[in-house]
Amino acid sequence: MAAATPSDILLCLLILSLALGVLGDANPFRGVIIFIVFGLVMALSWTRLDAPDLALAEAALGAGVIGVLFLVALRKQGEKDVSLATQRLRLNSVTIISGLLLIVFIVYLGALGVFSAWKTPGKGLVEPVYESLHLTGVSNPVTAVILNYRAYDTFLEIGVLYLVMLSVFALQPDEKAKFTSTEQYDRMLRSYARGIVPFMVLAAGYLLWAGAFRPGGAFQAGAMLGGAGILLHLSRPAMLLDMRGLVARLSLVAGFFSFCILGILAMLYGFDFLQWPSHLAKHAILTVETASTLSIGLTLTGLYASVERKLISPAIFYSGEEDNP
Amino acid sequence: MTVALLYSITGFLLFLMGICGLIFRSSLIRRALALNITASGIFLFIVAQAYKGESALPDPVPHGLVLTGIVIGASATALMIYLIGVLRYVSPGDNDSGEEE
Amino acid sequence: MIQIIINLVSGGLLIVGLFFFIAGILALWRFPDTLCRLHAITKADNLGLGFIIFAVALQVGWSVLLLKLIVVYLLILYASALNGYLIAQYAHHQDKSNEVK
Amino acid sequence: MTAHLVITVVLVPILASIFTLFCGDMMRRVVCQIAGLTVLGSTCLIAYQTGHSRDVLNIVLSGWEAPLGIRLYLDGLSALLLLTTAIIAVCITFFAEAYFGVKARSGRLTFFWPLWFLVWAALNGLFLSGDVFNLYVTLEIINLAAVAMVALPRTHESLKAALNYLVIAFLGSLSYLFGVAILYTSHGTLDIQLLAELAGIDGPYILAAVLIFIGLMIKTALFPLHFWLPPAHASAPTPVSALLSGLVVTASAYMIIRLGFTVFAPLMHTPLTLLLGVLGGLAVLWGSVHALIQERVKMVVAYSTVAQLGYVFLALPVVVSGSDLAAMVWYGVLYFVICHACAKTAAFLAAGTLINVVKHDRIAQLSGAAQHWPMVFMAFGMAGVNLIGLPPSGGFIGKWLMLQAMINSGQWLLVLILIAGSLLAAGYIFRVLGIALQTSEDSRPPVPAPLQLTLTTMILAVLPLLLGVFSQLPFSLLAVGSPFGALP
Repeated sequence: MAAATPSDILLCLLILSLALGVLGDANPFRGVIIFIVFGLVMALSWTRLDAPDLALAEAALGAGVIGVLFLVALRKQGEKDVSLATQRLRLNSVTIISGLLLIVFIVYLGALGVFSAWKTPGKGLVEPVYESLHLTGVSNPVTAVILNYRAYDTFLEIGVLYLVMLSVFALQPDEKAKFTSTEQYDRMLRSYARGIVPFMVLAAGYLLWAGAFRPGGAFQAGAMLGGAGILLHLSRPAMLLDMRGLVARLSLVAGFFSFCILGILAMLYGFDFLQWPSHLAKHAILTVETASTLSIGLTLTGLYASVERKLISPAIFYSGEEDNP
Repeated sequence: MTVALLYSITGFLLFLMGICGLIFRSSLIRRALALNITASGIFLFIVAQAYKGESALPDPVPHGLVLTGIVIGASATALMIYLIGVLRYVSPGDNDSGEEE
Repeated sequence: MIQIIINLVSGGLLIVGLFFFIAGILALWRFPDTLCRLHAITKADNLGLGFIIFAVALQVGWSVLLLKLIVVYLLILYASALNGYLIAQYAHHQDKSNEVK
Repeated sequence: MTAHLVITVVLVPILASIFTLFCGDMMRRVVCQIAGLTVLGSTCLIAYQTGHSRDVLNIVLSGWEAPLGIRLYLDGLSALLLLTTAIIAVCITFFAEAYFGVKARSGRLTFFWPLWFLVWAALNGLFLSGDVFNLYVTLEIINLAAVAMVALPRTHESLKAALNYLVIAFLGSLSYLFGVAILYTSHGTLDIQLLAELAGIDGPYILAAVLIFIGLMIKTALFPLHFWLPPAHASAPTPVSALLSGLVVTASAYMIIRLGFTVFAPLMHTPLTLLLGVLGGLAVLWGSVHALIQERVKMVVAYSTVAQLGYVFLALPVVVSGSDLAAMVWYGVLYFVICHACAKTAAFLAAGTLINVVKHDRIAQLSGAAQHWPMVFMAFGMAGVNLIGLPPSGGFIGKWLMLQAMINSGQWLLVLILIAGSLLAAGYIFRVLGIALQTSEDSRPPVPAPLQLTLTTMILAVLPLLLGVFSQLPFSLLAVGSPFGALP
């Protein structure tokens, strides 16, 4: 086993202190900024631990989209909401005490567990994964795991994203979002978006394609597409369709539905559910990945648009109602 | 100390820090952040255990699990942020039956 | 022989790039208000990054990777120009609304 | 063929969820009915085949065998739970149709249907899953959807309850996930059956068990971690409350029993179960006492859930005493959980029907209500009979088995708690009924309760009584693939 180098120790200390910053900083706005940095440093440590797929996903999704959502959530915190932000959830003393006891318990067992787990490293599934890799239709083992060996999990996971969008629909007020005038939105930003969005879509396509043989895949590409969508929304909100419209809805379920259809097809031809015969595996995986990328990208854009509702970003720069956080 | 052990311990500490943050911080946004830190700790632990050294290939199954975990965690966080947003627009009113309208 | 020269030159460029970065960070840390900080960091960072990309490009030689590096640099210049503009707009607006108060 | 049927049970609700997103109102109702009846039919067939062939079934997914791929696992327990879920879910579907009425024909409430079918699919997936990580994913779908549904009324209270629920459910999932990760690290597999073979007591194993059980305890709202449940269950719209108290908690109780008697079977024979038993006992008493002092029917029923779930843990210390008693506990707890699911759904639906006609559910103002809506209170009473654990009901059989096991192992304290819990349950049920049965002077012509509401409530209320009378069939189904063989 490789011994840890000073740079490893430094990275771990950095991660821990950033986490402390996120949780401890008195100013929630700064907490969120540190959280984004924390996500990026986490991505660095994924790379260090030979998990570049995760690094991409974390940077794009964990730090990127979720970070932006956090920022928007804070930005929406106006005068009257300050009280709400510090409002206690119903946590009685019993819970807190039991929580503390729990931590003590976990620390005790954790010390035991981590150390003995380290003494007897598990066998893992490295060998079987690589042995059958040539049958999976892709050469990136992580893609093989999530879209072939354990495709059922990923199918349900796409279901989770679909579910979040459904929840947002179910809680949105019925009237359609109104956009007063496009003049409010920054022209610079718009021309920037015009230039950069094609690049982002191109990069998403590349990530999707590359997922078969190197780090990348549907989730990373979807997050990139989501970023492009958010940028479009920022620069020209009127352009964005109402996500509840037919076309948007169709695209939202595309990933989930394509899994269903291919799974049923596989069963009709006498295979197991979600089994890809090895000569068709590449095409099947590419199909569900493309559909999922579209769905993920649109879901993320939709989430952003619904969290941001009413306050469309650059406009607030000039509105004067917002306080500096 | 091996790389795997170092990062496992870091992951474990993150997990504990997240839990503490959850207990001692009451603001909703802060709770969401704390949950994310907790999740990151667990993911770091898993990936560290999958790491098999400089020359060996890492175990891709845990990577797949963590990828799933990241996406699910992000979904839950997004839902939470959205609910916080909705909560801001709805002021407390007496609604005895707890039913719609 | 040529390799040694290339290594030396790219090493020197790296150091110069790092110098500009550090200068930018110092400015971010020490300067009094948003506009000053912005002024310093946009210039210093882009320049520093340019030197570092140049250093890496020397190592890479004529290949597709070089093209990618150039595209990366151009995209970053494009993005940072806009980011600087947006932040400046925001800061300017804040100043104005503070004066009104 | 059964393999296809089993997949159908997961896929049809998912497809229904997607279709209801696109359908107009008429079409949606057709889709709901077709999907509901298809799943009900398939689960009946599955239960019949399982009971008939007396074989457990492993269904390979994606063509990869266990350590690499995911397997579905179908035994008598899964089959029975699928069937129960299907019956309850069909009733809730019809109830919700009438309950939401015109409000759900357009606007945001139409999105209730896709959410609802997704939960149903995830529930079926959870009962079938043979993989600890897959359990996590299905559980997560159930919880996130449940959170969204709790928030559905969009009132301040419901949103706060939903956020509370989300935080706690998220934390529970994370704890569970950590446990799963440790299990994978030390055994290199996620398959429940393989893990059960490999399990041996050591440090990581205990840590994994603690984390997984803490996660599941949070989700089943065991005593000190129960505070999120009553507000969430009571502030949701009634069909959602019924779904939460009837099915969602059943799912996590199922996971505790499933994992407890397979992967963590070695630990179940250690005194660690005593701790769970104590917490369970406290939950029974605490929940019952709180149910007794609530002012709203839905809150009574919600606190009753806390109490009733306590029984799941209460009986566990008996497992230490030997295999025969463990078998009794296993059968008793499962039968209890299944009957509770039906009865609790019925109780919530009765409360919902009441809200639908009276527009409130404050107990103090219900005086005389029973003479206007006798069917509703009859259903509530029948559900109550099961919650108390009185003889003709299935709840009685479950409690009786637990009680026998406790007496045989000489755990008199547990016996006392069980009896006290039952008496308290009688207290809170009869308190509601007592006030409702008073004769009132109010002679206003009452609004009749809609037939569809009363009927579905009635069906679910009768079901636990039937389970009590015809217990032979479900018990023989449960015996298929049971860790203890047939009931001694």
